[in-house]
Amino acid sequence: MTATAAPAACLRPPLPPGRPMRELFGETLAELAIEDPRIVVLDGDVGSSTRADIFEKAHPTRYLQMGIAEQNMLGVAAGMSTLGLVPFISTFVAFSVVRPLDQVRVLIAQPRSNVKITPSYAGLFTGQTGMSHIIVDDLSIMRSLPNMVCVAPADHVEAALVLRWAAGYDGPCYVRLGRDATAQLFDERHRFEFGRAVTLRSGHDVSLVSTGAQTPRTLEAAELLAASGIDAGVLHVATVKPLDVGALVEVATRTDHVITVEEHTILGGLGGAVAEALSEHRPTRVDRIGLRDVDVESGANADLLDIYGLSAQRVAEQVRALVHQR
Amino acid sequence: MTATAAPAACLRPPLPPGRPMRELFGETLAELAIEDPRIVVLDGDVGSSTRADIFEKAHPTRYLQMGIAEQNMLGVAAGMSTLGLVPFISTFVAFSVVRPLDQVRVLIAQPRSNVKITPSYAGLFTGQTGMSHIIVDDLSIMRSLPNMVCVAPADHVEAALVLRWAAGYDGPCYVRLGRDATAQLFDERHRFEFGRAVTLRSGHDVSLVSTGAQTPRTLEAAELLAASGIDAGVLHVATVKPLDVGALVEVATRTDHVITVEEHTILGGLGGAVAEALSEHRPTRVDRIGLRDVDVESGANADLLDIYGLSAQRVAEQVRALVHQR
Amino acid sequence: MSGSIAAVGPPPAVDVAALREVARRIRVEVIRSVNHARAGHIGGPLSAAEILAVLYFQVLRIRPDEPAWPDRDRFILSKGHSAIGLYAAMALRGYFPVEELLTFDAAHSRLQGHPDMTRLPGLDMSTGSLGMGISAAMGIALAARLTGRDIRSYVLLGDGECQEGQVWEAAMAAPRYHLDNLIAIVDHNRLQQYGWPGDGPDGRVPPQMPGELAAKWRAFGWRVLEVDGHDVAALVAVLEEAGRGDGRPTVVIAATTKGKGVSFMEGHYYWHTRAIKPDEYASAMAELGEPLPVAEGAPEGTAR
Amino acid sequence: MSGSIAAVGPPPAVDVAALREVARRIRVEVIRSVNHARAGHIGGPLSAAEILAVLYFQVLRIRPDEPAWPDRDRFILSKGHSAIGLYAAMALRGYFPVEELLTFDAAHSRLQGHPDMTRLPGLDMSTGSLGMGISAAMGIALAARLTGRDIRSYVLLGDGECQEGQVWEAAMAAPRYHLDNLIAIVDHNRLQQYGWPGDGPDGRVPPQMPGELAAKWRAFGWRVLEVDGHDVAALVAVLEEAGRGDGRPTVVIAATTKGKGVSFMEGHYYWHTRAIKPDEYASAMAELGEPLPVAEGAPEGTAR
Ligand SMILES: Cc1ncc(C[n+]2csc(CCOP(=O)(O)OP(=O)(O)O)c2C)c(N)n1
Ligand SMILES: Cc1ncc(C[n+]2csc(CCOP(=O)(O)OP(=O)(O)O)c2C)c(N)n1
Ligand SMILES: [Mg+2]
Ligand SMILES: [Mg+2]
Repeated sequence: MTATAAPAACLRPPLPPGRPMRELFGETLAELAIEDPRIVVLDGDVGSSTRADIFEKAHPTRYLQMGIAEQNMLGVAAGMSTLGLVPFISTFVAFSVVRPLDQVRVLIAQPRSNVKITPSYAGLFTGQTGMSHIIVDDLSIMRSLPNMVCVAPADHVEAALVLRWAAGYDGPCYVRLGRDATAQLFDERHRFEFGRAVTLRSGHDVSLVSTGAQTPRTLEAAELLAASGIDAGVLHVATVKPLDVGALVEVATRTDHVITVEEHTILGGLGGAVAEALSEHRPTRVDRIGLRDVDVESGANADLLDIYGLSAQRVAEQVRALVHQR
Repeated sequence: MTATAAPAACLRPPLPPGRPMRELFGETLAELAIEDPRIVVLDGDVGSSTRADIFEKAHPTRYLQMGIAEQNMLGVAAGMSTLGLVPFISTFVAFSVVRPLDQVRVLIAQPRSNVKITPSYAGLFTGQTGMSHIIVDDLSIMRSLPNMVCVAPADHVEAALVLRWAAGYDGPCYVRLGRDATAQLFDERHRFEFGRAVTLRSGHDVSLVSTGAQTPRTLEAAELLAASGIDAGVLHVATVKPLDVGALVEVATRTDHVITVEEHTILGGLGGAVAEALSEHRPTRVDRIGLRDVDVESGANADLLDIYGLSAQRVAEQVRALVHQR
Repeated sequence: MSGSIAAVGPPPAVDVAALREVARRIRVEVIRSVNHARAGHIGGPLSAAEILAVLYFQVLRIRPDEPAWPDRDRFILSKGHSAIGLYAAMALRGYFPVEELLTFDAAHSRLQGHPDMTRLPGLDMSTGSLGMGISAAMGIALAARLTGRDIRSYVLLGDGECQEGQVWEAAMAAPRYHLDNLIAIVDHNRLQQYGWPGDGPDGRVPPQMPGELAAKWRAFGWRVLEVDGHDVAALVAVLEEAGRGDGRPTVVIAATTKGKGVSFMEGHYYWHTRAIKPDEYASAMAELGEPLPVAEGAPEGTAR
Repeated sequence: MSGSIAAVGPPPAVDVAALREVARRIRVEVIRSVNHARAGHIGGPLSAAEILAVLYFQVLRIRPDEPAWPDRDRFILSKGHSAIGLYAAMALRGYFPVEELLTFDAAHSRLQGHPDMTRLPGLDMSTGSLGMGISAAMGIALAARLTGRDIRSYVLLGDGECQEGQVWEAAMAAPRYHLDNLIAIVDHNRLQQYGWPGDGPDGRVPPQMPGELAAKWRAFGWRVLEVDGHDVAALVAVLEEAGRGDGRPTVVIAATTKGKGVSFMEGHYYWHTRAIKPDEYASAMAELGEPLPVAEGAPEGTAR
């Protein structure tokens, strides 16, 4: 698979405000469940946060409260899947990836159980809850599990498309959703293709490779860079695993300089995956923008983006410095 | 830090049989505890496997059985450390890294609790227990946690040195120990330097970068390669985090081709860390030998090394193919 | 806001009126801080106000001016989402200026959304992921035993939190070591965040029915003491009894009301965490005996 | 070894003698296979022999020739380390040739060290990490309810395994859904792998004292049935009773002896898993009524 050379259909900065991905979680599953009787939602007592409550209203008997017991919840999901049901998990990233990781490994990834791990509260935006709730190594962890695939949609439009895809995909998958509204990147013409990266902007000086809710900010950063004379391409990698190696080699070849940008640690996530792939297939200078292996804290969303260097402004600054360095 | 250009003091193939690292766990802690009253061992009901029973015999009141309840065990360790004790964890990698990962994250890594996560049963050798007990992404996981450092000794000699270092190190650390005897690589003159990679063999055609119990086999592979006219260097990276970037850049510069070899997944572990570092500091062709994101199984140790391509013989074959490819 | 209580410190004998006033002040600071931060949990901190007041002003052997005093009793807020309640109690007790409470949840604040011991002196463990605090508290109690120190280890759990298996791992392990210096308190406020659908208030049912929690802890070998969690005199008595070990760890099950102190918040799951509207803020403060100077409520209100 | 039992399949009525013989054959195959593999657990599989015999030859509604039969009862070995006991029962019941048991633990075998459902048809879940099987079994029971299917979900736990918090998470959640099609069995053999030091046999104490487990499950809202886990007639009776739901999930606490059937293995923690010496192998097989042709024991013995 290779990236569409022609930029994909996406909106151009200034991007309009989007909707919270978590609302699309509740709404999309409620819709899908009308057609698909296999779908159930298991909730770890946070349905009012993940908006599983929207699904509950529509399908009360298929909303299953599991309480504050995530290990059991993931195990119950695995068991249900063996009878042909398709459980979607409703909790935060912290409590679906980290707390029950052994259950995800032994009961879901290894037996290839058809369970959908679809938490919200990904990345830095967790409602000012701080370190205990902010997970920025979920992609590093889930990517290292055999049989697990990882998808991080960029906005609420893509989130809905990814959830539809997940319901049809036969096997375990991890879909990383956000709590708060960020910018809208795609319009209704957007199509999600599993395993396929999309070029949002082609550039010749440097290639920015981005995933999840960071992508809209990365595209905005590219616009800022254009203003200061740097022509930066933007490749959106929604599917972090399996990786679209062809698309990466293509942008690496075009610019000879790749910079990954993610609302995630720079150790083992998108940046790690890109460095691995290019080191093997097309050695290239790869710089990684993201959380630099630091502790995180609570704070307003805008403050966090600024502190950790992930606002469009701060990304542009870092890219500028890296490009001039060379 | 940079690698000693002159090969470090290590034995030369054919390497003599070593001792099981887990025995050194019990013996070394029993010794250290005589001098250091802060040391205690917490056991997850596997002391007869991890050889915490050796420590128990020597210091019965400082051996604390925690039962088959790893989440609680890691939490108890964190609490004990706040009163100045230094708890060492006795269980398998599966049950100290994966099962209690949320506790490791919130109670140990984030508060920088002085707890030593020192499991045995790392890698493929778990006594023919199979998939549920074989963890090959522990380095990917632990490396992505802020404040966590990761050390994988090569043999029983280095394991003892690393455990001594760990007792003195102030903060959380992860030490990856093996169950079964593999070859002995180092003699008593060996010194472990935290954060420092050591050159075991300098070569000019390709640089093999290896860690943990795989390193002796990688060195043996280099000898086999020499026989077939390939001059392969071997760099032993015991400290996977923090990484000795200087040493990596040095070997990359010398050979322009790096091949990582690890008894671990090729996603996000040593190979991932090396690809990240070199992509940033010295773009180089990096191939990764290890578990190729596949399910594992039970079997005799020799069979597993052969199946997953990690015996000296199979590593040599793969390196030969990769070198000739270029 | 007068800092009188913070100033005088803990009364020599039990002064019920003073403890009640501390609990009221805790609630006031909780509402004020959460409203200011426009984020944070409400129902849980309010139900725990008397428990925190009694611990910090009567029971715990602590030195606010020497938070790291080695021989202090330890306290862990296992239900870490009630951090603002703990911060309010600590501020009133003199650990830091009451004014600092307004930095709650903000970037660079020592008062993180969930307790972060690396930032705020006086915190005995970082929490926020439920079910963990009790294990750390057990470790403290065990370490105190091993090192021969007279330290009591207190931990506050939620009743919903008791659904976490880790709580029962600790519950099963602690009696093995006869840790009667370990005292768990369950804030039994009969609500969790969202809960099971059913015919309770707002269509949800309690995490545990009356008596169920006590039966479980007893079956796990703990001494169980039950108390009205809003009666400060009763809390002092039961916690002092709990401090007199009988060879078993003790759990105090405190019957409370989630959202206690603000009529329209009491007993409603949706006040677990929620943005406070300007008018709600005004009436909450009024109910708590701190009517707002018109100046205070408005601007924040309009900012919503 | 005559495959007679496998041939005749389950007797129409309860044939106590036949079930006893199945249990004996399970033990024989366990010892033979573990000795052959030079690896694997022993004590746990031996204590569960009658339980597995009664399940696979009397209680479970299954079709060995159609392992994926959608309406079959499900069985999960939560104490996955006793896999060889399960494999022996399945082989004897006709799921695969008894000879295949000698591939246990070997590379490419369908009979992995711990149950791997992706390899062996008839396994209802992969296990090996303790505490998990009961959650999957609950999911099966819940899914059967939601889809209106008459499927019973059985799960076998160890008494040491009951220290895992996940077991109590499932225990607390299952009664919420009135899953009386969920039947947990605890192999209460009074030993775990290593255990707490104390004044029990070999200086270790049991994971749970008599009565303790029953009290805990009762407090969590389960129907508790107790039985002698080596009495096949009693097991049949209690499991049939368990199958008649009363609105609650049921736990059958089966009093057993770890290592049962081989005198020198009974009640010793160190036979949890251990290499069998040639002479031990010979006497074990003799005690189990299958004295070795001199040929068999020796070579493997010398290979040790
Ligand atoms: C492991 C974990 N799972 C889920 C959450 C999200 N969460 C925060 S508070 C809460 C409800 C807690 O209820 P309870 O323990 O009764 O606390 P209280 O009623 O006192 O607020 C939940 C589910 C969490 N913080 N940690
Ligand atoms: C989560 C987890 N922790 C530890 C182990 C290692 N382990 C395997 S068996 C065992 C003892 C189990 O004791 P019990 O449940 O009583 O089983 P039985 O006595 O029937 O063999 C332990 C600790 C494991 N498999 N999984
Ligand atoms: Mg509550
Ligand atoms: Mg047992």
